[in-house]
Amino acid sequence: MSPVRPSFIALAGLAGAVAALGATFVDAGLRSAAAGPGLAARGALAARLELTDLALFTEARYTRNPSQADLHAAFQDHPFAFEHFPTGSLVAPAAAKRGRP
Amino acid sequence: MLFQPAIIALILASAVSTLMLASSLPFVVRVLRRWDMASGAETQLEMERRTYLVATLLKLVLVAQGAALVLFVFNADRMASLFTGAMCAVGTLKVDRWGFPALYLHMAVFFLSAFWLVLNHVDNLGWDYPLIRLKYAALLGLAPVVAVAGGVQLAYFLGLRADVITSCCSTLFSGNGITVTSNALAAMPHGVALGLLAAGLAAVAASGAHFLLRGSGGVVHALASAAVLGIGLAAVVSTISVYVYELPHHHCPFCLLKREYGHVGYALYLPLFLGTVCGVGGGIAARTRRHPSLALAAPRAARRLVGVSLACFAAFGVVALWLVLRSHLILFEAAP
Amino acid sequence: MTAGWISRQRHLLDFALSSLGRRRGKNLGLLAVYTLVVFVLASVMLFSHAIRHEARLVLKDSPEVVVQKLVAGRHDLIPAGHLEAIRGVRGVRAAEGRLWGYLFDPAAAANYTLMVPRDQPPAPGTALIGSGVAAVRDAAPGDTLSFRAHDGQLVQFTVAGTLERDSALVSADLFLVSEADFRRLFGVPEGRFTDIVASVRNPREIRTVAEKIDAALPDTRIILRDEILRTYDSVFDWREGMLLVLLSGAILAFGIFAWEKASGLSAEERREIGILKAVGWETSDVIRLKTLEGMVISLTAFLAGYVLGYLHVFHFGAPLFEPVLKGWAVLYPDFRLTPFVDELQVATLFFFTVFPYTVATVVPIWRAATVDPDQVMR
Amino acid sequence: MIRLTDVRKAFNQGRHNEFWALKGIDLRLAAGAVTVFRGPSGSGKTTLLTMVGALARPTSGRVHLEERDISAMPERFLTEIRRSTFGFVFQNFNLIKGLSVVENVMIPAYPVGLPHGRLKARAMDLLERLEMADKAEARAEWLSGGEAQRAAIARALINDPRVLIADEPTANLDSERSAQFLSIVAGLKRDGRTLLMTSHDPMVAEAAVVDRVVSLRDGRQVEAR
Repeated sequence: MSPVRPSFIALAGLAGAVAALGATFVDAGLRSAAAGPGLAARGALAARLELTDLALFTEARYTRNPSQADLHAAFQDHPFAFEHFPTGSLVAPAAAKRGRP
Repeated sequence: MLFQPAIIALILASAVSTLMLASSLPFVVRVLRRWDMASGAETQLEMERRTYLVATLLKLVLVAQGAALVLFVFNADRMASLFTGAMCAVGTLKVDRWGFPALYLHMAVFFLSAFWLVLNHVDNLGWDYPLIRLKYAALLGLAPVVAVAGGVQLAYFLGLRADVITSCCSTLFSGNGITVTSNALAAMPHGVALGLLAAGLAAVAASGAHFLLRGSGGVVHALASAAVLGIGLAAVVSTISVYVYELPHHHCPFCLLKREYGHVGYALYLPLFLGTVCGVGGGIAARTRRHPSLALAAPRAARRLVGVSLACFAAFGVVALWLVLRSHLILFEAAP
Repeated sequence: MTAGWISRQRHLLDFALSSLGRRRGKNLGLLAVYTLVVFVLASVMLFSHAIRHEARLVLKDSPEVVVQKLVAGRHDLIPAGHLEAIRGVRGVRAAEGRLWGYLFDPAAAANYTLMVPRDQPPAPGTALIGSGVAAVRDAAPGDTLSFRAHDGQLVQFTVAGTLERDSALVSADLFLVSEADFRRLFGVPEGRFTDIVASVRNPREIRTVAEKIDAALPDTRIILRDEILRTYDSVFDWREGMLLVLLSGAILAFGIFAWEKASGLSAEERREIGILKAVGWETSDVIRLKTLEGMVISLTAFLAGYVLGYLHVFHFGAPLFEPVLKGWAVLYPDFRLTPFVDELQVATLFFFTVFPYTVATVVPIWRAATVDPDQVMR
Repeated sequence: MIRLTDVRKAFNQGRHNEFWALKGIDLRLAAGAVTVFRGPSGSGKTTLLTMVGALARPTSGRVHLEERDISAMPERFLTEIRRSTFGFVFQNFNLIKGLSVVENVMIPAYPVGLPHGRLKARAMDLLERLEMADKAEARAEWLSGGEAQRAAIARALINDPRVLIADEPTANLDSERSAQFLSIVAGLKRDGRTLLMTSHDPMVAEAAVVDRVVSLRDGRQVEAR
C-alpha cells in the first residue's frame, strides 16, 4: 500500500534521461551511417570540381570561399573589422590569411 | 590562443579552483593562529562552521580537477588536427614547452587534493579535530600548486597557434624525440618494464596484505603505491601501449584512450590513479593513529583505503596482463 | 556499511525531492532558465561541431595545393606561364589552371559562383546549375538564362541540367559553364587563369613542395588543403568560442541568478533547516541534502537541454540559427546536417553548464547549512 | 546522568550588545526523573535546555553526559550524541509543513541510514501508541495543536533517545490537552526515560509526575525543590 517513493521516480527519470542522451549517440551513429553515401557523393563532387569551400555563406564574395578570399575585398577592410554582412560574425577570414602566407 | 569551448572550460575550471583556494587562505591563517578546541567562544564556533565550507570547496576542486585532467587529455587529442604534424595528444602537448608541464601539474593537483581530502576525512573522525593545524598548513602548500598549474596551463593555451609544426607521437616516442624522459621511458626494454611492473605490483600486494593482517607498514604501502604509479605509467608508455597498437614503435600513452582502441586506456589509468590515491591515502591515514582520538577510527579508515587500493592495483594488473596476452604482437620469443 | 550508506542517500534524496516540490514555483522557474541556457549552448556546440565534421569529410579530396597570383596584395589572374614553372618543381605530379569567379545576378539579387569544370565541361552555350540557383531563378533544364558580359553584351545559357540537391552544401550556388563562355563573359584572356591547382606525388612532401613553389614564384600565395581543412576547423572553433564567450555573459547572469535563488532562503526554509539540525541532522547532512537538490536540478536541466538541443539542430534543422547563418544570403543551401556528436562535446557542455551552477551555489548552501540548531528554540 | 559545572553562555560576544544568558549554573540531573525548569521569560531556562540537550555549546563551563565531557565537542560529534540521546519537543512543535505526519516522524532517523521499510514500521508503531495512526498520512499543517504535539513527541522518540526535552509543552494547549500531555509524560517516565521540561504553567510544575523543579532568574539558579 505504501506509495512509490519520490527517489524511485527520480532515479527512474534520471535513468530515462541518460538513456535519451545515449539515444542521441545511437541516433547520430545511425543517421551518419545513412548519410554516408550522400557524404561520399558530396566529397566526390568537391573532388571533381576541385572545390575548396562550402556554399554555406554566399551573400558576399569573401564569405563564399573563406579559404580563397581576398584580404581586401569590399566591406572587409580589416581582417577583424566588424562585418557588414551578418554571417561575417560567423566566419572569420581564413586562417591562412591571418598569419602565414 | 585558440578559442575553443574545451579550452575555455579548462581555463574556467582552474581559475575557479584557484580562486576558491585563494579565498580560503585568510581563514587558513586564522585557523593556524587561533584554533582552540576547548573554547566555546563564538569566534571558535564560527571557525568550526567554516571548516565545512573549506572541505566542500576542496571536494569541488578535486572533482573539477579530476574532470579537467580527463578533459585536458581529451582536448589535446582532439586538437591534433589543428597542428601540422601532430597526430595525437603528444603532438599537441609538444607544440610548446608548457604542454607537458601543464599535464604533470594537472596530475599533481589531482593527487594532492585527493590526499588532502583523505586527511580531512580522517581528521573528521576524531572528536577533537586532531589534524586541523596539519591539514590547514597543507592547504597553504596546495594553493600555490593549483595556482601554478592554472598559470602554466594558461601559458600553454595562450601560446597555442594553429599550424605550428610539431612532432607526432610516432616519431617522438620512437627514440629520436626531444624530451629525454619520455625518450628514456619509451626506450626502456620491454622485459625490464614488465619485470619492474610485476615487482612493483608484488611489493604493493605484499605491503598491503601485511598492513591488512598486522596493521603496520602503512607507510611502506604508500611508498610502494606511489612507486607503482611511476612504474605503471612507464610500463604503459614503453611496453603495454606497443602491445595494444601492435606496432613496435608506437608508444603513445594517450591514443589508448581513443575509440579506435576501445577506450581501453580508461581501464588502465582509472584503477592505477585510484589505487595510488587510496594507497598513499591509506598510508596517510595509518600515520595519524598516534593521536588518541584517532586510535580506533584511523586504522579502520586506513584499512578500507588500503583494501580499495589493493583492488584497484589488482584490476590494473589484470587489465595490463590481458592486453599483453590478447595482443597479436610477440615481443618475447618463447624459449626453445 | 554500504547498505546503510545507500539507504541514507536515498532518504536524503527523498527529502530533497519533497523539499524541491514544496517550493515548486521557484524551482520550476530556475529549471526552465537553466534548461534554456543548456539548450542554447548545446545547439551552438552541436551545430558547429557537425558543420566542422561535415566540411572535413566533404573537402578531404579537394585540391592539395592552390597557387594564386597576388598583385599589390590583391588576387589577380595567373598567367599560364606559371603552370610550367610549377610543373617543373620536383615532386609536383600535375598542375592545372582553374577558372572560376563570382557573378552577381541582378534578377535574383544573388551571387553565383561560376566555374569551369576541367572534367566533363558543359558544351558552349549550356550550363549546369546548382540547386540554389535553380531555386532562385526557378529554372529547369531547357530554360534559358542570360547575363550581361563584361562588355555589356548579353550571353545566353541553356540549362543543361541541375546538380543534385543532396550536394547543395557544396554546390548550391554553382553555375558550371564551358571555358569559352567563361572567358567571354568575364573577358578573361587566353593564357590566364583564376588560379592554379597542383597535386603532389608524395603527400608527406606537400609542405616542402609548397615552399619550393613559393621560392620559384614570389608573386604568388599558396594555400594547402591541410590549411583549408584546418581553417574550417578553427573558423568554427573560433566562432564557437567567441559565441561561448558572448554567451558566458548569459552563463554568468545565470550563475548570479542561481546564487540569488540559492541564498535567498525564505524564512520557512531557514526554519526547516533549523528543525532538521535540531532533531539530529549534521551540517554535512544538510550540505549533502542541498547538494542533492542542486544535482537534481542541474542534471535535469543538463539532460533536458542537451536532448532538446540535439533535436533542434539535427531533427528540426536548427531553425533558431537559420537567420544568423543565412544572413542576407539569397542562395542558402538546403541541407540537413549529418549528426556527429562526441564525448568531448558532451563533457565540455556538462562542464560549462553544471560547473558554474555548482560553484555559484556552494557558498549559499554552506551558509544555509550552518544555521544554528538552537535557533528553533529561540 | 547529566552534570553541569559553572556553565555560562554569552550571545553577541565582544559586541556592544553582548548578553550573558547564563551566568554560572551548577546542576546534576538524575536519570529516569522528570525535571521542570521554571522561570520568567528571559531567565535563561530555554538556553539552559539547549546546553543540556547538546544543541549548543557553553561559552565556558563544562557539561558532562554520563562521564563524557560534551562541552568542547565539535558540532559533528555533538550531533551524533544529540541524535542518539535526546529527543526534542519544541514549543511550537516545529513540524515541517507540506510533509505528511509519518514523514515528519521519520526525519530524525534519515541520517542514520536505516532501511526505509523498517523505519516506516517503527514510525507507524510510535504513532499507534500515541493514538495518531489514523492521521499518519495527513499533512502536518492540518493537525490541531494536540495532534501536532503528539506527532512531535513521536518524532522525538523515533531514534529511541534516553532523554526527552520539551520546551513549554503546554503553552499552546488547553487544560484537557495539557492533562493528556502529562499522562503521556507519565508513560514515558514508566519506560525509564529522563524528561526535562521548561514551563511556567503551574499545572505542569505541580503535577504529581514531576520529581524536581529548578527555578531560574536572570541566568542563575534561584531555588530548587
